[in-house]
Amino acid sequence: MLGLAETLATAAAIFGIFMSGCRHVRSAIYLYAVQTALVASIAFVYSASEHTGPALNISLAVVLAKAVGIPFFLGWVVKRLDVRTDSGAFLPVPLSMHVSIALFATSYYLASSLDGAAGTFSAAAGATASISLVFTGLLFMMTRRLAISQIIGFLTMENGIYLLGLHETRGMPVIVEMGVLLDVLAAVMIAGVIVFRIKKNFKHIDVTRLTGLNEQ
Amino acid sequence: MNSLALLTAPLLLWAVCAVLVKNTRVLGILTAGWAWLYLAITCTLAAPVSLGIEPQVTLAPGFSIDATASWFMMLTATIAAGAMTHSHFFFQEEKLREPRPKSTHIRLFYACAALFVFAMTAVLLCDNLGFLWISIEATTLLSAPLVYFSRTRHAIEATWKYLIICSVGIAFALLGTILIFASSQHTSLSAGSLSLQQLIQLAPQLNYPLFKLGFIFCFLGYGTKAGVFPLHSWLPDAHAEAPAPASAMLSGALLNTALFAIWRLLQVDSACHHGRAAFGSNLAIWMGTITVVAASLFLIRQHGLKRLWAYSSIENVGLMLVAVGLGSPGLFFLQALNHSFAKATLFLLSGNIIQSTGSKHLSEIHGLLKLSPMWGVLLVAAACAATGVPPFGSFISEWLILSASADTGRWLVIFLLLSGISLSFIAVSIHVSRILLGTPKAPGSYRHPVLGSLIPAALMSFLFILGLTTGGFVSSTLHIGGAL
Amino acid sequence: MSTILLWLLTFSCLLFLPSLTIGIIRKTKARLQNRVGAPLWQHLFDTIKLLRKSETVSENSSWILRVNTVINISIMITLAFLTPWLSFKPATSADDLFLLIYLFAAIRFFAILSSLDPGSAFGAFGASREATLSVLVEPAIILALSAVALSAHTSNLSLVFALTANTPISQAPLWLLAGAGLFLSSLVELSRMPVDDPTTHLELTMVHEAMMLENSGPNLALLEFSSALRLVVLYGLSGQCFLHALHCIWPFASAAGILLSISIIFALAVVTSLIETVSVRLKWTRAPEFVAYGLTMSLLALLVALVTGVSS
Amino acid sequence: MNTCIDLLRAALVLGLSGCGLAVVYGHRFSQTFFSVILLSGSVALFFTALSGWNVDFIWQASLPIYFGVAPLLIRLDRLAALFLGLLGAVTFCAAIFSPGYLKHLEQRLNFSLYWFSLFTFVTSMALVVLAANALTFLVFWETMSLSSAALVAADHTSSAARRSALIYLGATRLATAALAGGFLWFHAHTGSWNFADWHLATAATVIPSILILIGLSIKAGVWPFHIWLPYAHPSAPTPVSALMSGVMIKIALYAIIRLFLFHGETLPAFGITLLTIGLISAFWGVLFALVQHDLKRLLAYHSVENVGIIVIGIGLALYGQSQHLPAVACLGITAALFHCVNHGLFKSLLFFGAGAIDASAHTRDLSHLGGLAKAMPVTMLCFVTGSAAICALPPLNGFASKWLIYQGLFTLACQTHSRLGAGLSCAAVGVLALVGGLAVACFTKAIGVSFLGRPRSHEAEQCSEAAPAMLVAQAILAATCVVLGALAPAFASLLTPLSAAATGSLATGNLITLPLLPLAIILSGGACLIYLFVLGPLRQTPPRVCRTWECGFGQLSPRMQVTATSFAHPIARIFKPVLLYKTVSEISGAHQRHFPERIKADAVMTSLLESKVYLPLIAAVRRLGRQTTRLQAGSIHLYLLYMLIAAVALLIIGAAT
Repeated sequence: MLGLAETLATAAAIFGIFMSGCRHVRSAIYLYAVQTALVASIAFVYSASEHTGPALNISLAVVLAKAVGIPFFLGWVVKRLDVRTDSGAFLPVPLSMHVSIALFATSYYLASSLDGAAGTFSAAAGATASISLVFTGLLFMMTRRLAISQIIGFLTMENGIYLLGLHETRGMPVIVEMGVLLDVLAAVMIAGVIVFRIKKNFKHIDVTRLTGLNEQ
Repeated sequence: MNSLALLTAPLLLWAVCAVLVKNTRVLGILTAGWAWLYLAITCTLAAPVSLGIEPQVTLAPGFSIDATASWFMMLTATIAAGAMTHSHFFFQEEKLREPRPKSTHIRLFYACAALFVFAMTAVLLCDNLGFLWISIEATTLLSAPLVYFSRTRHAIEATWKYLIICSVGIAFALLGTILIFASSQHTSLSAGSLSLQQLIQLAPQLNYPLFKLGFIFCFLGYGTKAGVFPLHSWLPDAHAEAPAPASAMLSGALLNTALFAIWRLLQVDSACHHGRAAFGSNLAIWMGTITVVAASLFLIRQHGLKRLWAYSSIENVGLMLVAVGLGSPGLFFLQALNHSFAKATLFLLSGNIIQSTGSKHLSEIHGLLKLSPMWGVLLVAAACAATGVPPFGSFISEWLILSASADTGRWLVIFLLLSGISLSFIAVSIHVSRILLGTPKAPGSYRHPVLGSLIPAALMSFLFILGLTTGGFVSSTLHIGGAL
Repeated sequence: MSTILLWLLTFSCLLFLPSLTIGIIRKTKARLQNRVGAPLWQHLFDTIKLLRKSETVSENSSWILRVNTVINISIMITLAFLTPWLSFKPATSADDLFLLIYLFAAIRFFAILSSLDPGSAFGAFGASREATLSVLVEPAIILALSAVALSAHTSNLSLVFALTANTPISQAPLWLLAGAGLFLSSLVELSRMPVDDPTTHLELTMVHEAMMLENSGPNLALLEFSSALRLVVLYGLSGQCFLHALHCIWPFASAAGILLSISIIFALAVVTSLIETVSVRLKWTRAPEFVAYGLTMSLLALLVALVTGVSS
Repeated sequence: MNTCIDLLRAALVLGLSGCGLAVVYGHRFSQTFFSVILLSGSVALFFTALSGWNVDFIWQASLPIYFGVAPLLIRLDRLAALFLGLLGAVTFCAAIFSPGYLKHLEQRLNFSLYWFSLFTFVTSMALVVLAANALTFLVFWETMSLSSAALVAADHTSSAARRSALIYLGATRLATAALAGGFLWFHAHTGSWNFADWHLATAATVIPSILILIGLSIKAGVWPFHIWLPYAHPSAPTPVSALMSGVMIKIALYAIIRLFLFHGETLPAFGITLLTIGLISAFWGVLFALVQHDLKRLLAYHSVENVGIIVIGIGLALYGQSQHLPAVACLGITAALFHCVNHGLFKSLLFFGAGAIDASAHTRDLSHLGGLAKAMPVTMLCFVTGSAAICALPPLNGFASKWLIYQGLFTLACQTHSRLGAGLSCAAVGVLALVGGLAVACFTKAIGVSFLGRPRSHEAEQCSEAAPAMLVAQAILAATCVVLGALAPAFASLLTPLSAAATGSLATGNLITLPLLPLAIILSGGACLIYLFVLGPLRQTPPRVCRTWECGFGQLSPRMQVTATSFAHPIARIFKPVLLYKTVSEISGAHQRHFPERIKADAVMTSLLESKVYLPLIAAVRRLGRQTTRLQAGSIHLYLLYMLIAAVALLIIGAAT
């Protein structure tokens, strides 16, 4: 069963890498949804296989909220704002995908060294995948133009962290888990509202052009 | 459970009021009332603890008031009460200007402010790293609408940056929390724990490399929230674009709570070391020092009035972080107390000045001493208090921090701190003298409402009295001698 | 009893020597230039005549004019009593090196003020030059005197210049150098030839004379007398140094000092007239160079004093 | 003892109530009202000093007043009493001077702020003098600095005053930082905040001693830290300049004396350093004073000179102490203390004179003054007295203290076995003589150009004598200068116990052996007699009044008079390498050979220290600031990158440790 969890995690990381190479916003959201679903299914796997894992209902909530609710919401936002593609700001899109692959490799290295430090990882693959997801999310945030992409990047990071939590601790206390989920949801909602505001005031949601506040 | 209800009731009622009451004038007065009531309740609950009558008050499982938290609770409540009272005058004045703020915006502001105070209090109360994380994330989410209040382009930009950068930071903190949780699973408590008390007890058994990793990530996350250089980038934008009462709360209360989180973590870290020079405290001291120096350099070339105070806040955060790193809650609180009051005054006054002169650029404000001497004098006094000049208490708290560093032989830190403090004083005095002195540009259309200076004056006079008595009264109460 | 006698002798020297020395300088100069020259006592006659004349005062001048004169003369007379410019002057506790220097400075202070008083550009330029020269000369004089004082371990000049029985011959260079430094500096201080020409009639180039341009009658008489007195005092001081140099080489009885100390002033007066005959006035911008020679002598004297003094 | 405490309490209460009243009624009550409070406060202070001369009392404030780690600790001993007395005396005269002077500033000053700051300033100065531990000292030191900075900026509509205040604030903050560093170090090493437990300038405490010395030197205006002084003093209203120059910078010197001198062993290097720096200060100050044409700026540079002289005295004392030459140490410290008092008196007198001119002629620029002797004879008399005193002309007080310095140097040269000490002291004698000559040149210039000759401008022509109260203030100070000069031996023997305490030796009796009083009587008596019998009223023929001799060129005009610049030109030319002095002339119609239309000549002087050291330093800091602010470029992607970098850096650090 553990082998299954690691396979799923690696798949999630690979979907993350695909996402970072995705020019279309909508496809990125789909890929995010798939990736989240994979992460959530790992929670299922753990809760099914071990007693220490998160409760089933939590995993269900996570799946519902993250893999279904948020993509729907984002999709709606994208539709309303009528944005289609995000061409990337500092890194051409294909190249950012290659950087993600490089980061995956780095994650593998980091995970194995962490493994030595922590000595708790059943295998390096899960940690690799989760660190890779964090990196990919951060890279996505740093290289994309659109505000909506930054939200997606943030959510990807969040996924990575969640995955790491799953791998490492077999789930946090229930109430903490719920709180985290609630916070993430609220963050996405508020960010969505502000994205609308940006569109209204600036006529675009390109954050590379939001440089009015500086010290020059 | 009763006292928890007592504590949360005014805040929730306040939020409910904001949703229900349509008339913003009435709402403003009501809000101020709730805020003061909240302050009164906080004081009755927290004072016994802070005076050492009771060791701890447990409100709910995982939520309790200990000594340090009790001081910060009262501070937060005071700043909130002051800011909310002032915001009534502020919005009344704001309504005379174009574009007039909509009443729904003001109501949203009040509602979020109530919940924001709630979240900040939660940070101080909780004994659980998970809840700590949740509360801090909540403060970000609830204060974002405050920053966003004026809906101008700059406000939106600032909100976006605030939200995204703090969220990323907080994500790091989550990572750190998970790692700490993992490290606690290597102890006799194999299920792991996030409770601070348990972590401190278990400290010697923790898997230290993992804990250290977690600590670093938490430090990054909460440091972002506190505005530690180079994670501070959101801070000047958010503080400058938020309406004055919100800036006062962000600077006077929120930064303290973020640092408070770091302080909680450091307790665990130093427990791991049995008081030896711990990694965490060294990290905090050095990051604090770097922050002070960087902020003082930022202060040299400033254009915006509120941005100036924002960088000054960063400088003070650096100092507080050093105090935290030195492991002295008394010092940390003393610095926070002085800074919060001074900075709240400065932001509230700056709001008034910006309203009256119609400009937030330093280069366009002149001769304040002629326009309204009262504000001018208050501004100077508050700037002095913020930069550590006697007779204000910040002088003594800064001196205590330096002295504590000297006693541990950190001369490089002292050198850097002294240069940073001096440089920032010089920079601030250059900017303040430009605003204050000289001939005003257009005194004709200038309005300076008397009520606008009520809260700043009250805060400053409190700070002044505090400054004269800091050493004696306050430090004996805070057991600073013992903490050093 | 003998002290009173010595004081009387000093007083009479103070009254008559200045005019006589000026007379000697003028007479020698005239003879060297193949002229007959005025009588030896002409300066005294002039002074008495001026004292009886009426006075012309500039409309711009203030009370400084009078204050300068009276302070100048009273300080100069006091100085003449305090400075051991004659071997036989009885010692007092006020014969202090630094007091003397600053009394000279006081004279200069008021002299400069009084020449600025009438608002005349000539007087003012004289004053400016006087100030410049004094800035340069004051260190030279003080260092020369300190050098000799250092060797005696006291700053009371009467004690320094007291002729003691066995002075080592090794001290001769010190006294010689100090004397030379003092003499060269006095030439500048007194606005004599290489720096200033006391007989010039071109107001633009004058230093000392320009400063007295607006004084007349008794005012002028007192100032002239004061500057003559200054001349003998300074010559007397450098003369004392030479005397001591002589004493180091060839010890003589202190009784001889009375005569020698007066005659050496006359000798220096002759040297002055010689210099004034063979040399021309230096260009103003080169005057500091001449002062530098005086300063060099003083510094050398000090060096000698330090080397010999510290080792002893 | 009790009277002393009562008086001190009265003085402090008066000072604080002055602060309070000024805040509330500053613009309603007249200047005279506040001056009277200041006056009574200063009287109380002065008598505190007098009655405190023979007591040594320590007082610690009771609880809520506490500075965190140390109590408010006050100690009134003889040394403090001396400086307290000086403060009282100068404040007394400033209070008399103020109402008349402030009249011409009525439109420009905010009196609430002015009086508040002034009362704070004076009170905090008194408390700095009394401070017995580092925290008390530092708190009131900061208060003193800030209130004086506020006073410098009092005339805040002028941009020059604002700039001066900022320069001053910057300098003073750096001073505080240096002091703080030194104090912290001492506390870390001795575990005590009390000055009495500290031993500065010993081999074990070189670095903190240097830090403290730097901090105090900045405030005292010692070369090379004197940069703020010529800016701050001219900009402040005159009573403030008098207090700042006369007392405040003395307080920094007082601290040097207190901290460095009153405990046995010291390193000779400190003495040598102070001696050298004092010499450079004296020379540098007077040289720059010479080429100034703003009267108050000129006086400010003279403060640098006089501070240098005092520092020479302190250096002598330190060196004497370290070489076990009690006579030298005794002379040095007496000279330093005496000169502190003297400079306090005559410098405030001179500032009052400059202020009276400013109030009457509305300018301090020497090129617009002239001929004030007729309009302001009393002011002139006082100014001349002050100038004579600062030029150390006997028998005034300046001479007495300078004589002590000379004697100290001379004794050192005679007694020391170190060739360095002997050589340095001889060089010092020469440099001091040079400084004396320059001072004479400078003050004759100042008096000559402002008071003598003919008026150079319409304002100068319209001048009238200052108000009687202003004259009284000046006359008191002038009389004090004369009396203190004539009675110098007695005053010096008053100081002997102090110097004995510092050097640890027995009192050496009378230090000033010169009969200054008889000298003064003889000089003045002789002058009077000569005036009466030769020049004055007893003559039959009154003097004939006519035009100034113009060499037959026709009527002289005021413009033909020598200016301040041209008077100083020959000397400035000699010291060209230090002053970077050059003349700039502008000739229109130069092609017409001998008949140009208009010639304009001016002298330009740049301060080497300012242009080569301080400005580049400030520029470097500003550049650093600009580079730092570039970080805040506004791009959120960049900010995220910073976070990533910070994360990576912290992880690396975490892995490394």
